[in-house]
Amino acid sequence: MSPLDLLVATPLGFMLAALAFGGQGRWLILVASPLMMSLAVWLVFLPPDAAHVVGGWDLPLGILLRGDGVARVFVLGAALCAALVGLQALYEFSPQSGGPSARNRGFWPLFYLMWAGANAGFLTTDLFNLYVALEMVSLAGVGLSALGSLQAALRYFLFALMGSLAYLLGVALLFANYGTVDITLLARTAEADAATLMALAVMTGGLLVKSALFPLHGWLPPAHAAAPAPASALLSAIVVKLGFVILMRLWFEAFATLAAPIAVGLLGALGAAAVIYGSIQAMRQRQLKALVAYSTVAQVGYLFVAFPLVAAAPSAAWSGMTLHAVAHMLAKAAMFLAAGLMLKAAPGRDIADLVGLARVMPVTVTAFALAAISLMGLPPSGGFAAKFMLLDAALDQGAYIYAAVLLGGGLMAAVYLFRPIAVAFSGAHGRAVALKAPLAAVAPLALAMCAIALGFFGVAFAELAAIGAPWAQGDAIGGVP
Amino acid sequence: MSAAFDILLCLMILATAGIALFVRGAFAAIAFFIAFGNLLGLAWLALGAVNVALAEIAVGAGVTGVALILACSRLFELGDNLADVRTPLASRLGSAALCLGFTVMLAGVVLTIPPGDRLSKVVAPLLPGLGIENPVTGVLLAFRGYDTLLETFVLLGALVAAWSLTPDASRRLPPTTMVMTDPTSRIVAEAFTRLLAPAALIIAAYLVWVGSDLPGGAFQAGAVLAGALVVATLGGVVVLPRLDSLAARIALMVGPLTFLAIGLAGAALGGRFLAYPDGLEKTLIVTIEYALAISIAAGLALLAIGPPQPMPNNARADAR
Amino acid sequence: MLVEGGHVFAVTGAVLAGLGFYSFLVKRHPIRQLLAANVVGAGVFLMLGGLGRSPGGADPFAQALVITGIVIAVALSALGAAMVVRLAACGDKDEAPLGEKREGP
Amino acid sequence: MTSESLLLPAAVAWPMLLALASLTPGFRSCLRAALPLAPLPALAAAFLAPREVLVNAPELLLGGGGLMLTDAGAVFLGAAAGLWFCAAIYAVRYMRDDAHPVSFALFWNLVLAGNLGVFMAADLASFYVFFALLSLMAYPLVIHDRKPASLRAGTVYIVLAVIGETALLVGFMLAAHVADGAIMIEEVRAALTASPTQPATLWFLIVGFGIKAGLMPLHVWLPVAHPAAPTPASAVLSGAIVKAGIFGLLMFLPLGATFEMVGSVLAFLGFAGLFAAALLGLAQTNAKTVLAYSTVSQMGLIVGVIGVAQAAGTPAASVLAAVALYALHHGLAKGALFLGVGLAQHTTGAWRWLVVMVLAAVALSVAGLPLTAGAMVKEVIKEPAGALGASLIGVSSLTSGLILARYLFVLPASATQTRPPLMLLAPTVALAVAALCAPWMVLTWSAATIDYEPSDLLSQVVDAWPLGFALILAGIVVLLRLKCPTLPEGDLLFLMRQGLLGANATLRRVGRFAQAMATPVAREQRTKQRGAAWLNYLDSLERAAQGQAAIGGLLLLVAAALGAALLYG
Repeated sequence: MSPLDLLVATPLGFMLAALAFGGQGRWLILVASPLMMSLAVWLVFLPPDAAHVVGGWDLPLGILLRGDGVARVFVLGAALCAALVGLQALYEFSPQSGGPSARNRGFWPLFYLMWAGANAGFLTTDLFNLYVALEMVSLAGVGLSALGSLQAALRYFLFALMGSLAYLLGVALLFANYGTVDITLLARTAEADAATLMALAVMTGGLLVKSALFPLHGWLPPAHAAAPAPASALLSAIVVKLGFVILMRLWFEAFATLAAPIAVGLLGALGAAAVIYGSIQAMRQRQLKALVAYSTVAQVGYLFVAFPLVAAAPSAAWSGMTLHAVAHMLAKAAMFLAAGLMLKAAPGRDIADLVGLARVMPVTVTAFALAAISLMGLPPSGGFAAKFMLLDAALDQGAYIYAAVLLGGGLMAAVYLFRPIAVAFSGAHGRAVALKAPLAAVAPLALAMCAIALGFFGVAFAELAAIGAPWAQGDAIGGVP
Repeated sequence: MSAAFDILLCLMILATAGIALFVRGAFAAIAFFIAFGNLLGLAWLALGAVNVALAEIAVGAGVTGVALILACSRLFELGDNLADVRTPLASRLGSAALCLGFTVMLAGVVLTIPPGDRLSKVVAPLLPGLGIENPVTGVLLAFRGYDTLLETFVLLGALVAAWSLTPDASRRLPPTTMVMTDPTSRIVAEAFTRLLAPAALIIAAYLVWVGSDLPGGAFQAGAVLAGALVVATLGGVVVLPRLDSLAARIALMVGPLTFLAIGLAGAALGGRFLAYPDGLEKTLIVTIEYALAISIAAGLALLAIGPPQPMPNNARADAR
Repeated sequence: MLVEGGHVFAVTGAVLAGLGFYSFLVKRHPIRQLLAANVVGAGVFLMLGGLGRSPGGADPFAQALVITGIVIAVALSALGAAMVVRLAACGDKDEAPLGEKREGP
Repeated sequence: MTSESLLLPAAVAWPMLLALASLTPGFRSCLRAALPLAPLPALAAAFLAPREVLVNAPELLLGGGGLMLTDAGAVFLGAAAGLWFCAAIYAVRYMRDDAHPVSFALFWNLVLAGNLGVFMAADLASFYVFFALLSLMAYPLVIHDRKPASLRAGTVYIVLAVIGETALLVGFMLAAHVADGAIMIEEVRAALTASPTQPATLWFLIVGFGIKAGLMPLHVWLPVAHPAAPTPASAVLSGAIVKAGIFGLLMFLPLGATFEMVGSVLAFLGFAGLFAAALLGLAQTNAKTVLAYSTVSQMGLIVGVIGVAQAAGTPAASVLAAVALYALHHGLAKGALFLGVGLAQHTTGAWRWLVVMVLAAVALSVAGLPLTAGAMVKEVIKEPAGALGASLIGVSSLTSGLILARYLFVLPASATQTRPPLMLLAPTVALAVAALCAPWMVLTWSAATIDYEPSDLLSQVVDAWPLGFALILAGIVVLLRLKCPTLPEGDLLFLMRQGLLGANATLRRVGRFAQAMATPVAREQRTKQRGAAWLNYLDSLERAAQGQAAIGGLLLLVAAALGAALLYG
């Protein structure tokens, strides 16, 4: 028994159990959350070289599961998010919540499916296995966003379908070319021939759709804005990150030798454009959830701004990039949950409707504000520590444009995130009505506190994320085709 | 000779695909899509991949085709005539240029890769250990059993997602209210079903059984069963159970559950997750395949039929 | 040389993928787009099969990947079709739209 | 590591613990009562903790840093802790009927932790984190009463605070870069001193700290935010928190090296602020606003001195000690004066006269009355200020005297209560006494670094002519019942707003004129469209990104671009 298997098998078991128990299946989360958390912690404390092939079938036939640093931090982050979002959903999707019962029941199996898929994706090194994991997560994501708006879910579905097909096309080319789809084997044999380059290009295109990088982000704002709060939280926290992790594995491990600086620079430029574009759109939104959704578009941009920095000098930027991803995971999940609660209490969905909310639900607004601090990259928070590391790397390399984007993005985030907070604190006579569920604010607050606390453990995090990192094996990344 | 056949087949595939993609009428498009699927099946036969041919014809063309046809007829009933909005010429030209470039590049890249069988030399020596002879089954259920396990959950998840779209009011209904209304065709379907159903059951059982040694297996068997179920439902012979009924739940879950349990048992007995204990490989694989076939049949049938539809107002009045 | 291997089928697969992409771009109805996506998928699979062909038969590994892919494709297509139908039936209205006031437990 | 050195982490950890505790429901009843406990470990640390000993926890933050108490830091720490302690006692009574006790206690303790931490941080990361904690968590204190005016003040505050944080972050990153990745403050300062090619770094640092210290023209938040907060919070904002900015400048500016440009600009801005702020403050009617302007003025003095020292390359040691002493006196005195505003609200009759006497004594000290602590610290700080600076400081007694007279004049009155509550009176008087005595005590302790030779009484009295002049002026104003002109709070801010409104109106007028000249309807529509054109463009961009064509087309385009880049890169 190893957490590498159990982290996938356990949520799948819970999915079956949730289906079997029907209406009462929602209580399973009370068992699943602590169980999955302990599995994730177990994974973190495995010996550094933890890896094995499923069923004992060796490569290139079998599938290698590997608990490297990236897998560890992302699995842990996803476990924190999913466990707390699940607890919140226990309230959100209860029969008393008044939603249709099909919706209330449909949530749980899809939730566990997404969890299993995300873990499977973080842990595997097999590109085809990643395709299946990607489909699990996308399917669950579409199903969850359909609980809010069908129109948005259908658009997301078509985007995801095209993204998957592009990725699959790349996998097919790679298999035909190399006879293997394992990242560790490809890293050894990859050559810069036409098939490989085309495979990398189309796979990256497909995965950029999944990770919602500008200009391929079109599915994200409507789907996030309409979905129920726990679903939006999962979409922003987990779905988007899986695409990103696969891209990390492709560009910095499997094809590290092919990653030409200009191509990595293109990704960085798209990231910078995403930061600016997402921030501007977020500033223009009138609805709270739309604002938070565009903030995800901007924050995803940071992850790709880090790409050229990692390619040039991995050790510092690597921890900044992973830390940013995990901090965003936690903070954005907290923010969506808090926003969901705030909108339930507010008379409408606009930011202007939040007047006086801080009086009615101080804890929820505090959770929102704490999450905002991390997203703005203000200290002491995970977002800050990540920005600090990235900025350090950018200045080190003389990449002043990226440094300016990092800082400017933080300032713009402060502008658009401050708006709802200021409105919530203003006005004594808002029309908000307190929710009769005092415990509902626990999950967003806990997530936001985790995002803040992450800032205090920057060094420990960096050490964890560097376990088995491709650049730690002595080879420099990129630059030399 | 065979080369000429290949080329002819490929041209036909391209032609049917072109018609399916660009013909004006939606039903015609789907009809050609099914034809396209069958031709693809032939292509797979020509490639020597009988397993895929079976899967393509049964699942790719059959089940997808049924699902799309049903969707189209429901859309027609709802007043959506699937009219095609013409995209502006500029946008079409741009798209054409983009896709042409993409096709040329892809074809060029494909020609740089020498065709060849890369892994059967690796697979073959491992098969005797499993006690089965069909290498594809070996890959699906042993070497890449993890993929297959996850994939069965994708199927289940798609079903759950589709059903959670159902409004509560129609949740109490069986999966479809669409039964052939024309009496003659209904009698034909009924009679056809009574003949077909037992045959399908036998074929399915056989396909699973031979699947370990000859082409066949759980997916193909499941698809055949699903086809029989769909026809029977449309003929009004069988009423599919509701998703929350016990029978449906057992049928859907038995496959994934068996697979997962055997996988975990392998890990618990000291081996690896999804490792089969020595000597029991074939028994376990066949067990999993039968369980999977049931679940796949139920899942594909329910997916193809689609979730229960909210009845239009006049239909509801008729029902009273 | 071109014909001996599976190149014919692989190139056919590539053309299918291109055709499917084009149809996806110019067709506006989601059912037609689903159809197009299925053709792209079939093209990718055919490419995989064609490039896995050898005189002795087809690569079992590639066959297994294709079978897995076909089943995933059918699951997604059926879900997509169900969504389109539901959207046409009920518009974009859920029974409990977001923002509707609900009392917590 | 001795047990005394554990006082340093305890000094910041304890308020944070109390902040956490204020969130637990069972603790609510004794929330306010626990406020005075928070700064006690810091007070003990200021006296007992060993100097120049690093206490670190390598796992936290970026590792390698920690906490360390320097001599100057100890003076700042002691002053801040004392002020926070008195203000907390005051708050126990003053905030008795407060509507949000939890939020007050929570953010009070967090800001306290940040404020104390700044004075002890030994590395860049912890300094930055404490500084940000201080800046950002003070926002809820500013808007505590949730009145529209406070919310506006809070917005100004948070905008400038975030800009300051960003500037500081860039400054720190660049500084660490100059220091080859070292993050200990001492090494960074040494590196900045050694490399005269890094003025950009200094400018970022100056903007970051200048905003906090109320350096003109970055001071606009201060006259609106300090009065908006509840009185005890105003006291610590003006007395202790502003000092964090000064302390930052002291820690990071490469004093001892000669940066003429940077130093001259700082000196000019500082001394200009010294006079301009005092004059602006004269036109205010709210006692707390008057005090806030006085703070800007006094901080201008300190920054001016630092600037002169920077320009002249005066060694750090003498500047540090003198500025620390001045800041100590100002912090305690300003705290007493702020608390006095709330006290005066509760007092009439003879008690009021007593209170006003005490406050007047403190005010005179701040203005530099001979023989008081204020005169002594001014004398000490003239040393590094150079000749011109010294005479400016001397003259500034005039404006300081006037603005504090204005303060005493606009002190609010109460109609109901005659006897002040002890819990309000005691901390105010204690602070006043501390302001008058503590600088002398510190002077005796730090005799090694400060050589203060009191000149004879006569020359002191003669030197104090500006103060006398100020008193005479104030007397004339009172006797003739002249009225000061009044100005809105937040001078520049107000001007900016007015300017924008004016510009807008003018533009509109110009536009209307142009429309009248041209054919009316079509032109009007076109200007409207053009005005919103880029917004429309953004909308259509987003529609395109969400549209059907984007689904496949953009994907292919991005993939093609990537492919080309990979091929030719």
